[in-house]
Amino acid sequence: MKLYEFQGKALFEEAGIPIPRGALVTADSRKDLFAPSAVKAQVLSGGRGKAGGVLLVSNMEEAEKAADSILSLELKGEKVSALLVEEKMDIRREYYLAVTFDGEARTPLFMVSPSGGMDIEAVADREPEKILKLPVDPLWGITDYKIRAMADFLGYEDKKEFAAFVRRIWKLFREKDAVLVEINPLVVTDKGLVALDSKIELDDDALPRQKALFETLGAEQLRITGQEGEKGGGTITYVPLEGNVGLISDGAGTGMLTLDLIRDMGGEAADFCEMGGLTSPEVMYSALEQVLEDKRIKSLLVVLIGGFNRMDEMAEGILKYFSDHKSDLPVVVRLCGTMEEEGSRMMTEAGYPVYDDLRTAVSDAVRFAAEGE
Amino acid sequence: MKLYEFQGKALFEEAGIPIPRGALVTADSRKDLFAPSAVKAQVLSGGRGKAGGVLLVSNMEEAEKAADSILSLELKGEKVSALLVEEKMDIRREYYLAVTFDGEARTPLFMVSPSGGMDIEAVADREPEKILKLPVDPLWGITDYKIRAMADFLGYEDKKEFAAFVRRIWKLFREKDAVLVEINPLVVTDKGLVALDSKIELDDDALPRQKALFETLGAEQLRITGQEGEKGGGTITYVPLEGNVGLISDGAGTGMLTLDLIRDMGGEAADFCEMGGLTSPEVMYSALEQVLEDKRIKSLLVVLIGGFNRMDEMAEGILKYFSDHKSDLPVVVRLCGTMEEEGSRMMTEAGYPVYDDLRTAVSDAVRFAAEGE
Amino acid sequence: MAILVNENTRVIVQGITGKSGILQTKSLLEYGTSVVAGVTPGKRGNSVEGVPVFDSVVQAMERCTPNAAISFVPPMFAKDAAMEAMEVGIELLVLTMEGIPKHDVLDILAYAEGRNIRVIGPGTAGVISPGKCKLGAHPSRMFIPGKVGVVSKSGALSYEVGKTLTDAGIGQSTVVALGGGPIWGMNQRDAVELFNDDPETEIIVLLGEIGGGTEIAAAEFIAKAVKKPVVSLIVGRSAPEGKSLGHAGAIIRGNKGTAASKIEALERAGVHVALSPAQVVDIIRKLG
Amino acid sequence: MAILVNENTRVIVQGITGKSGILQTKSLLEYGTSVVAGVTPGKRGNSVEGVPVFDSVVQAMERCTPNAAISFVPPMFAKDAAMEAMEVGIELLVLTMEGIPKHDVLDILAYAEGRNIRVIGPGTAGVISPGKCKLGAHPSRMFIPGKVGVVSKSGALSYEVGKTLTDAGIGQSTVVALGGGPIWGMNQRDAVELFNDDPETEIIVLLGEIGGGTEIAAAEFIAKAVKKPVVSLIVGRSAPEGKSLGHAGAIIRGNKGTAASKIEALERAGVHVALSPAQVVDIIRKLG
Repeated sequence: MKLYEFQGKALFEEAGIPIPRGALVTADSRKDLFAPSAVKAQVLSGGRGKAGGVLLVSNMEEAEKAADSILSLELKGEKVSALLVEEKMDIRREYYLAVTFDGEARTPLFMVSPSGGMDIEAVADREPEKILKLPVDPLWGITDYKIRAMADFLGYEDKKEFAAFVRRIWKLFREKDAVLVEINPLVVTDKGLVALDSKIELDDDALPRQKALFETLGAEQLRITGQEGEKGGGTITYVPLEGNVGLISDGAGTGMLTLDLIRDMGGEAADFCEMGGLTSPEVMYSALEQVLEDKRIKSLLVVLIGGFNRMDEMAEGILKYFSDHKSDLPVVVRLCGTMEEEGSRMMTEAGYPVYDDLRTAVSDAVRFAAEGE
Repeated sequence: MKLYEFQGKALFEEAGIPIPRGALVTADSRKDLFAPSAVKAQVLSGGRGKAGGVLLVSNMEEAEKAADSILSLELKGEKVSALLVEEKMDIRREYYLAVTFDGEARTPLFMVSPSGGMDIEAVADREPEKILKLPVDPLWGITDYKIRAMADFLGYEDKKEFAAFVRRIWKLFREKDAVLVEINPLVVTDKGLVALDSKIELDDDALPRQKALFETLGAEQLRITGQEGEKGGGTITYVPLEGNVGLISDGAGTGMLTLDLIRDMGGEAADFCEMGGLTSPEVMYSALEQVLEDKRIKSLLVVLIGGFNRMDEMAEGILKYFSDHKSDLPVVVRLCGTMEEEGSRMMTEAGYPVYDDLRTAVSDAVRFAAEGE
Repeated sequence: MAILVNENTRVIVQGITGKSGILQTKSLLEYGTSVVAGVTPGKRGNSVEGVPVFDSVVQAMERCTPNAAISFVPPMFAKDAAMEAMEVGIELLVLTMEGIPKHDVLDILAYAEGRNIRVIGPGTAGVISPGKCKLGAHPSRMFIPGKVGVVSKSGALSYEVGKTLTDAGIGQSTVVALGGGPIWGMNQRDAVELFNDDPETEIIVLLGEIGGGTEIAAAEFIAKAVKKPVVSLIVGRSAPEGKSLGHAGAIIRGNKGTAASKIEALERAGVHVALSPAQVVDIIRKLG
Repeated sequence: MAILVNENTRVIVQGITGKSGILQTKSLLEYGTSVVAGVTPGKRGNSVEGVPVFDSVVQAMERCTPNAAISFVPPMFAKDAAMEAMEVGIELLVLTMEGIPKHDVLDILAYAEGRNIRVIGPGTAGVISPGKCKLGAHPSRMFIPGKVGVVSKSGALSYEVGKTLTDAGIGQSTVVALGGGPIWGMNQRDAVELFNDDPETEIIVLLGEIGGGTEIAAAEFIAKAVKKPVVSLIVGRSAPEGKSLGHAGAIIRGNKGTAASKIEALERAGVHVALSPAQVVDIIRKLG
């Protein structure tokens, strides 16, 4: 679950991490607007600054105008419905600080850079030496010597303050089951370090043990911005593409292989849709609903190879869908693996041919799609 | 630092560990005495129950009498100056639960027994199968499966309550730098688990980072009981013995070796006194003060073999002491190791012979002592 | 020999009394895997398909001395169960579940690291040494004993290639699926190293996909240390840039992790790169 | 060869700019120990007795590739410094300081456990392989090269016996002091095992004391696995029961940990038990 800036900052405040004094303003309630201030669009996507989503104002008149302007924006498809209005800070330097994890190295990872306030991916590309990456043993926790290395890298003098700051970030990262806590910029003011921005993403897989937190944040997102944060964690991945062969697979690896084979055979997939590891008739049904919403599709290719996944359940989902939604679309189902006899029998009895060889299935699906155009 | 029961219970309460409702009563202030209740002597030693240090009372009259009686006790040399008065509990079962560390296994250790309320060392001796010992990885923390194993061993039904209880004990153990948290008995009542007793010892080595806690507890001990808890952590170990050879060494190993050699040569040490690893002239001076308080001593044997320890500093301490305290006592100093030339020179110039061979030194010290009788 | 699992593997099933646990235990036993014990807290004394059930891995260890574990424990309890197996001395852990909280996965892998404990997954289809031991969800008919070692991040892709090899009469020493999650234990390089040291494996098949850099790391290791022929298939060549295709690792960032960059690194390391499972078969036939 | 330290040991001194750090660095260098770097946060660019000082072990590792560390870091910072050395890949850690908080010691040892990192101490005098490398506080003149391996919990006792051997012309392969704290890393059994595997060591001297059970564990190991002659001296025979004599381990509980019970176990294991350092010499002379 991605959090809005104001939500991240509320978590910061609770954790003792300094933030600017601020207030939330919505289209319905502007009573807390103040000036001079920074007026900031609350959206989940990045790059709002360049798109006019952050304005500095000196008086209330400017503040009202800024609020009007930003509340009318749509940033990368997100309508702005809330603003965070914050005191202006006397900024001396801007750092970047984040903690996330490095999946390939299998470890939590701190990243700091003295080039804060900028697009950090651009810094990573062009000046990688300006980013210090420090893995952390999750059981041991962040060590003093790594904190010192970060402070030295940034050139920040007050080591004690910096250490306390970093330890609080680490604690928040662990205790709230965050997968990302990013502060860009982390600013140096005359009063010390202040988190001027906040980008937090929580681990959806941790929902069961963070229920209260997720519910509170989710309800807040709905109430204030009219939309919830993006959620991962669902089993179905759906990515719309440009072609006319509707594709569903029960694994990302075979899905990508099929995508390649479709193109190799002169076709184009209309989508990439995979259902994840352990699925069910209901998931199969939902996948079909999702994929077949796309009316450009001229043939449907379902590629199944069951391990934990049961082919009888997949057949059940497919047959249920097509009994609920009559369709003339050519349907190519490659079905093998766990409970394949039962699955094949069900499909065949219902009049759907079943393929065992992937190449033949792809070839037929591509041909049917071409014929349908 | 050993804590009194009432202090341990205050830490329990802060940590969310259930304790009986209670009040502290001193000789000066009995206003909080109540009945029916259990009136309990606050002492650092064990075995107070058998010695009349715990009395159950039904009414205020009995309570006053019990207070009089217990406040007049001296238990294993400790004068009772404070009482913990607690509500009587409806006890169904008595368990033993402790967490400490096993130095040889290099790991924290939980111990539970269904035979609570008794002398646990006797249980360990006679029915070791009635104690379950579970080591804990300190970086990982106490695991659910070990908590389940404990609950199963005790036969306690409410696993959730038990798990929360144990996790709080573990957290207290870690966060307060305890070396022992012991509850004997941990009682099962109709309201669930209650810590009926508390025995906590904090790590004196952790004082610098637990300063506020140590100061608060120390001041409380002084104010209420008139004495502070026992403290380890000092560098000097002093154990009075029965003989007439005063012994000081700069290491426990050589100290014990010398003790053996003294007896092998027909003498008896008056004490065992060792100064620990890295010492100083001041520590040497204090050790002499401590040892030479014993007027039975007929000769003094100082056994030094310096590694981290500097022999010039040891000589400085010895000479300073004997310049402040004139004495006719035969003094045998075995001095070798780091800075031995300088140390020897200082001693010799001041008229003290210096030994290099331990056996000769012991032999002379034993002979001088015998001659002095 | 084979790698990771063989005829001497003694398996404990964690979470044996759940729906997946029962179903998969049946499938493992049917394959001939030596499932010696199962664990579900509170279910001691029961049995599943004839396998004795214990309350804890400690109890199971005392009586049945397993040396590998496969876990079907629900995600929120997976970390504790993994620690239980690791502390008791289990040296191979197959974590089948998806959805384990990330911090729990990080903790499990941090503990395993450096202790010689191999963790496969989470979110893995597991590992099979055909004819000897199956410790995963592999459909049996798709695998036959032989001399080709296969490693794949994706489980389904490992079945697909296994099936194609088997249909062509080419047997496998061991087929390992590493799991598709954003954090996982054993990686391609580790598996290639094991295959390289396994006398029974003559040809190594490395299945990869777009995103991340683990195939590049494997290529570097192959260039340096592997003498056996390696055949590789990288899927996702036709994937759109910057989109996640299911596996969280499969996001193209700049030039990093594209199929093209991986294929180039592999070819530079002397690896035979195929464009489809059928081509994998063709190359192996030529090599053989 | 010798054990733990030899001519190939490259030492980093942690806490090098403190009083003990400076003094001991001088002493190590005088002995000929290869001290390649020192660390004190914030002191990068300085040098101590010609040894370059760095802010962190990482920096020192990059430039000087040490493989062993001796720490004089103050107790409250000792845990962090130990982790720094261990994470960077140092495989032998000598913790000289007393007074490290117990939970910190437990954490250090839990991390080292199973990672092949040897921790000696805390509260140890360290280790010396005479003529090759000194990584501790040993007075040099008390040790000469030879074939007797000595292990002791107490530092001073290891000097005492080293001195007695040296005065008698008997040299040592390595002399290890384990530290007298209530929790410590390497124990007698570990050291005996290393001596047993060391071709340069022909006789093992095991110095023990009352309290605890580590000498018993060593005796069991000796009975099972050690072919070389072992000579033992257990001090504290004349200690009063139930009193702590400095080393926290040295408390007699029931029959456990008495000198008599240890001597009995050692004799049963075929160990030659001496009653004084002089007798150790006598026995070794007879053996030689």
